[in-house]
Amino acid sequence: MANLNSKNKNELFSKIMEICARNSLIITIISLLFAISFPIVFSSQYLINIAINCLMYSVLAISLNLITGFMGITSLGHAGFMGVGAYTAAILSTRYGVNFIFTSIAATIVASLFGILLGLPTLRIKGRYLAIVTLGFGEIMRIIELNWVSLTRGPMGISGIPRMSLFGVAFSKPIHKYYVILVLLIITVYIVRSLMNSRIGRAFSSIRDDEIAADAMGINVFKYKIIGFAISSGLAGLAGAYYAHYMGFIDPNAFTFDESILILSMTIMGGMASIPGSIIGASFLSILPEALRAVADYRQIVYGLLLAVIMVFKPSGLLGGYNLKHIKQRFNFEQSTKGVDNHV
Amino acid sequence: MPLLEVKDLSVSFGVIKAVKGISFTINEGEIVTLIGANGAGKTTTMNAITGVVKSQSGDIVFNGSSITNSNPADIVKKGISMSPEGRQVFPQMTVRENLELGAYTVKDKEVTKNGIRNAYELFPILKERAFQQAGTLSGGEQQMLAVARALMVNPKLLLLDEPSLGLAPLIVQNIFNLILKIRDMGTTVLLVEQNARMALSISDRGYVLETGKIVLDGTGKELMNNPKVIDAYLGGLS
Amino acid sequence: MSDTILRVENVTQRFGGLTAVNGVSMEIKKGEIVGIIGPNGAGKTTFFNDITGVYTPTEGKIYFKDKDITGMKPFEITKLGMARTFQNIRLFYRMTVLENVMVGMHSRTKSNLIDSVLKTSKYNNAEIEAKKRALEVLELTGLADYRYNYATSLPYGLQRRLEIARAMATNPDVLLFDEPAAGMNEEETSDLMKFIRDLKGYGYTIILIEHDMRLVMNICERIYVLDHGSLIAEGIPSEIKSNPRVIEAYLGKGVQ
Amino acid sequence: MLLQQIINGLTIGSIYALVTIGFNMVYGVLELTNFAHSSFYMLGSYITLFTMTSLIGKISISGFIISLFISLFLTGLLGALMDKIALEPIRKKNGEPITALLSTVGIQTAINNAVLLIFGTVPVAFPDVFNLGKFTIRENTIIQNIQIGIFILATILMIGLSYLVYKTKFGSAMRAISQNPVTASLMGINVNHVITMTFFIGTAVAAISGTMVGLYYQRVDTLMGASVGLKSFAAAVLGGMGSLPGGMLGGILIGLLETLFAAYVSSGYRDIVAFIILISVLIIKPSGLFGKQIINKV
Amino acid sequence: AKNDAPSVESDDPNAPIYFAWYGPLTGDNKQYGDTEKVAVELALEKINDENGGVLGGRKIVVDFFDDKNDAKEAVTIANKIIGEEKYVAVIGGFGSTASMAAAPLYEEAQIINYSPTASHADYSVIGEFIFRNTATQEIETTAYADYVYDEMGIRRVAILNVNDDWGNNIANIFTEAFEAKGGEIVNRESYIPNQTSDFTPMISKAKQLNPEAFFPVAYYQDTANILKQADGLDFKPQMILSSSTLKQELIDLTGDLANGSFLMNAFTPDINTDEFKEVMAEYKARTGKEGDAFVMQTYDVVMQLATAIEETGSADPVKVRDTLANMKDYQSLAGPYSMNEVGDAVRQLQPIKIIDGKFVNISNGDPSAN
Ligand SMILES: Nc1ncnc2c1ncn2[C@@H]1O[C@H](COP(=O)(O)OP(=O)(O)OP(=O)(O)O)[C@@H](O)[C@H]1O
Ligand SMILES: Nc1ncnc2c1ncn2[C@@H]1O[C@H](COP(=O)(O)OP(=O)(O)OP(=O)(O)O)[C@@H](O)[C@H]1O
Ligand SMILES: [Mg+2]
Ligand SMILES: [Mg+2]
Repeated sequence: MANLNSKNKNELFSKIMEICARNSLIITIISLLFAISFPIVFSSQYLINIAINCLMYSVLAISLNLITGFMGITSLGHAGFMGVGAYTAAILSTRYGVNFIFTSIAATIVASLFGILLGLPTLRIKGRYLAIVTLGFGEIMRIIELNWVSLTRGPMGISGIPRMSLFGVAFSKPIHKYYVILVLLIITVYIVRSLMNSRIGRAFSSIRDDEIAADAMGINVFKYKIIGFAISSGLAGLAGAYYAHYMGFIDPNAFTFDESILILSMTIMGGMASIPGSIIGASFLSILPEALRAVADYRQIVYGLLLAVIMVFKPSGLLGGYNLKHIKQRFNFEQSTKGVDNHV
Repeated sequence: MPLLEVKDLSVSFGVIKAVKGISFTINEGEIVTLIGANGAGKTTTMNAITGVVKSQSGDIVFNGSSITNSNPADIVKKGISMSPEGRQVFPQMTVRENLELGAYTVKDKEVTKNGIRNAYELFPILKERAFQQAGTLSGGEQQMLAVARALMVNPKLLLLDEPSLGLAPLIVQNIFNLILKIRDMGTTVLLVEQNARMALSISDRGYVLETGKIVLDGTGKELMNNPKVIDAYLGGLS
Repeated sequence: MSDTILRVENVTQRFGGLTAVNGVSMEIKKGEIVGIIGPNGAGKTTFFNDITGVYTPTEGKIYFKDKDITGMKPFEITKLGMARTFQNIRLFYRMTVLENVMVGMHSRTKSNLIDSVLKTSKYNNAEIEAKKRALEVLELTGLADYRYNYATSLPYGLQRRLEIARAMATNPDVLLFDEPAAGMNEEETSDLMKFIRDLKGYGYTIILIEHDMRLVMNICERIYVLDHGSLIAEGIPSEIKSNPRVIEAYLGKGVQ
Repeated sequence: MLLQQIINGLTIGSIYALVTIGFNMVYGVLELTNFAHSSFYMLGSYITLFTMTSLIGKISISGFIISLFISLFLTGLLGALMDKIALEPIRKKNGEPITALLSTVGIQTAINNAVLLIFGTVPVAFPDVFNLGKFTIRENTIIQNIQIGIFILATILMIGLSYLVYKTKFGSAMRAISQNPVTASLMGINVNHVITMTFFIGTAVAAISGTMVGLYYQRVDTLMGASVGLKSFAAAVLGGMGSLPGGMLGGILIGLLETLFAAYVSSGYRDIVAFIILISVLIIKPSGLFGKQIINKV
Repeated sequence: AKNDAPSVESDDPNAPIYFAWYGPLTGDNKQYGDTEKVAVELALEKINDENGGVLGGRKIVVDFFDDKNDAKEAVTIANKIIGEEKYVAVIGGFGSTASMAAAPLYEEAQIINYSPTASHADYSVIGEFIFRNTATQEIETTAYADYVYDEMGIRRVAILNVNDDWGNNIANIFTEAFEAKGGEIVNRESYIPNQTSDFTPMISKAKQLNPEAFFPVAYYQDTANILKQADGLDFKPQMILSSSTLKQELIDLTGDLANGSFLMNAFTPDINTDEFKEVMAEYKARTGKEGDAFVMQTYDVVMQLATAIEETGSADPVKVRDTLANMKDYQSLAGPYSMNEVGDAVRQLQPIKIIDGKFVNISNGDPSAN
């Protein structure tokens, strides 16, 4: 009976997904309007701050999803790339007075170079073996940040990172910072979406499903893995740059293995290969610790158990397994063939 | 009482209804064949019997007791074994280990030993490859391994899903001879075959599946001479 | 010279102590349909793997369109115009049928990273073109109605067909089919035979491995027979059918 | 000093090996990264200690041994419970393998924080019940007998589990499941039962490891899992996933090299050694030192 | 909602005055947060129940916020605290990463941020509203170097420091000061916090160089490990421990091994003020543990804030800040201290030795030395 029940629920969920897929444009517009008006409607600094975390982690989760969800490479060291970006931005802005616009571009480039550098020798390694290589990368980065004092100030961290500013106007209020990260998120979503709708995206997905077959289809698997890695780590670096300017202080403790796992958790929870999923996953796990303040001492326990429970109820992630594009295509196709049937 | 009775079985995958309320029986000592085009639901039916896929409705009774939606392991222990579609060998294990797993349910080491000896006799190439990882075997070798593995336990009911797939003509003949031989030794066989001509020629009875429904049934001979079957499944020529 | 499209010289493939392919040479002419048969484990698939770059032969040379392709990567060889299907089906299972074929289209379209992000006309044209051609291929292979289904949800027989469609999408000159009729009934095999003949009509060169002798003997112009890695016979179907070594090693007495 | 440093390295290496063994069994055999493993390792250590000091109240060798057995049983049970509650439903619903990983992350967080709440946040002294002492070889080189004990225990566990995995029917069932669970069930293997048992054994071994390490450092604390978790993860991969002797060797190698590195090159960068070796080895041999090349027959 | 909340500048003579506290109440550093929380509560009881509040009867209320010692949470909380617009002062945070990230927000919002523990070198210079109550590393460590060189007569020291801002800074300052006096640092090694349990390579290396003293700049948990492992390696020089190890837990973990170790701290168990004894007794009654510097400093922070409000005659944070910054000879639990120009409470350090499992003030001579 229980079985039947959950099946009904699943069907309901599929229905909802179908409706979402069919109205994806409207939903996108509504979400966008919501995002834009959020800080105006909810003027509380606290809420805006939480929203900023949601958006920032969305960028990170999407960038990780690009390689983990779309290409099938599990990365346990994504915070490492975020750290590279954050340090690039922090060093450039505190020592050379570079503006956020340029530090963020530099952070993106440097982080993607690190991605390429890591990828070149290691991307031939497969599966779980590669996952631990990324873990190792994250740890190595953190330990270098901790020990290379002349560059990073080591455990002292870098403080006094200037605020973001644009054409001389400093973005000091949370609301300003909110709009900056919103723009970055929109850029990220746009880039990843465009990629996935192109031959490059199809190459990524084919690599995830079957490398050998992809190779036989004329796809230079190694090259595309490097491309994927570069873009993913670059976007993480971008988020890192934002983090640095937003927090004003960074030290190696901000880019630990736990942070990598947090980002991965967001990606998995949202659902592999789903951009809206990543946003939902990131927002959910950013809000959850705040929402759980009520249970005080039990906060972390409840948090952990909730992770497990959600996975048990939705084992492919919140939006995993639902490719809105496919659902829409199939729906339109069914409609069109139905139409033909009626005419005949 | 039939050995296996499938009553009004339906299986679906999401919105796709793969099997739509089919009923058939297999009596002890029979060879029964299911034929049908790609996608007719043959594999799905087999998988429902062994519990690998869950049925939406209907009942499957084996040897007097219902096995509907039981755990595959429990079903297998009741005396059903299957050589699945697509070989499904354990790629990182050796040929020998694969065969040993075929006899997982029996405690008696002798049975395993005998089974392996028989398997090597039936398919000498497996003996040559005994310590090779099964994943590196050629397609046909894997197919032989899958069939041999299903035979390790002397099941009451043997399900063979396209056992001749990818086998050289010589070996295909062996396989069909083998099916007759094991039937004579007391095992009941449910066979799915694309090589319908051969399959029907050794079968006592057969069922024709079309898009999830049984559309025809009869003895092997009857079906082989049925013009519809000839047209649709036997390449038009007889 | 130029009507030879593929030349294989003395290819040997060893795995540890096992010689899976042993000094095989062959020459394939443009537009031919050539069959490769032999007992299970004879080395046919391994031979395909050598030609398509999945393995690098232990010894020997392979020339494709007069170019030495020995040791090249599969994707490079595919780009040169050779495509294959796999004996153990290897589809992109989380992609739709249409997308599977569009992946095959990969090296025929050229839009790059920047194009895709900026949605340039180059990108748009490439996408439209890829989709159009993919649909053509699907029509041709009878899979058009399944275009938006996931590849895994197809029954076994149609998955084989999708493998063929995907290979065709790479715009090859030579197609290698590894047991294309496996899992098809006689009726479906007849369709396939017709389809392969049509392909020849479009100018493709086809090399196929098959155990279905009806198919092999009916459509192949020449046949190579492998046994224990070595070539034991070569000739037109009627010669092969009556070759005692082939009967002994492979066909058995049952086939006339 | 070199000899002393080698002994230091072998000791920490054996500790990595000890933790890796149980982890590697689950990780290598079931292909599941169990992030909660190091939590069970810590939990096992706490349970032994508290059983000995509070429940039995007998700080002696016999009290210790009884507590150890209680702990490995309880911890194993909790491991099995985790599988039943947090992982089996995911398998049943055919979730992606990576979601199981997230589930173990959740369990890890929950266990770590529950231990903080229940047992407190302050490290607790673990009585040295064996009091094995130490001896000096060469003028200045000291070996503690418990270090030898840890090494022997790691070896015994490694051999024992290797036997289980490679030589018993249960072991072949485990391996079959990792390669193809559906077909494994067609062989009559009760898949969920075997996996749950595997977790039981794996986490019970974690409890033994944790207890031994607690005994060695004469304390338990909530961070003890974190300090060895990543390294033993690296050790498992270095040795080759699923290869239990490989995992042990990987652990010892990492311990030895990082100790020598800390002693002769730089203590600050010590913790990158494990990963540098790991990455270098994988670049040359992508399946680790003893891992089987995963064949991908085409 | 904002208007309903009692405002900072409320004229209502009975409206409570709000402080916020933030720090780890969950996660790996929970123990410190728990300790501080009890200390805050003890101080509140003193202020509200015994003294009858401040400014003629207004109660002080402290709201507790858990940040898990995580920087992002600390910032989120800071925004929440600031957004409420009712808090006069914020007590916290615990670790450097969290404190450093949150402090600029309080500075900008002009709310007093007084940390009992944050010791990051750059912390109190973040701004005018940022204070701390822990001895500054500079002063403390120079005192160490002086005492070790002058009073103990030690010339050769090996250092093993935790690689965080605190450990690194102390090691640097000590090296500089000790070498300036003519001493020699024979070896200096570091380790990464929270993931190191094996110190044998560094200890063996130090032992090899045969220093007169070994100075592990580490928190008590790691110090306990280091003492044990040093003993296992038969390395028995004079041990110099960091000020933060003055905790009963260290003795519990190491037993006899800590005996003879030297350290310095503003807190010593023999402090003789009544209030000190009272607070420590009450702390012990509630938690079953001996009080330590964390209790003392947190208690002092709350009391000093209350005193500042009382002295200012107003709960306006800007005005209170001025009073606080200029406080001289504030009567703390351990006696008087003054605030320096950047906002650090400058406490007097005492030399301490562990004798028979007790922390003993040896400023009036070392009873164990005969
Ligand atoms: N996992 C699945 N998900 C979705 N649909 C499926 C799945 N498996 C089978 N189907 C669908 O169920 C139907 C029956 O498939 P089945 O594999 O039973 O056919 P079959 O008769 O064995 O075909 P073949 O001869 O090709 O093996 C087909 O329409 C197929 O698309
Ligand atoms: N990677 C490998 N390692 C070891 N042996 C291998 C490997 N690949 C193939 N072989 C062996 O080489 C032989 C040839 O295999 P191949 O797959 O080429 O045979 P085939 O002719 O295609 O047979 P079939 O008709 O059964 O598909 C087989 O005996 C197989 O066991
Ligand atoms: Mg089938
Ligand atoms: Mg083959």
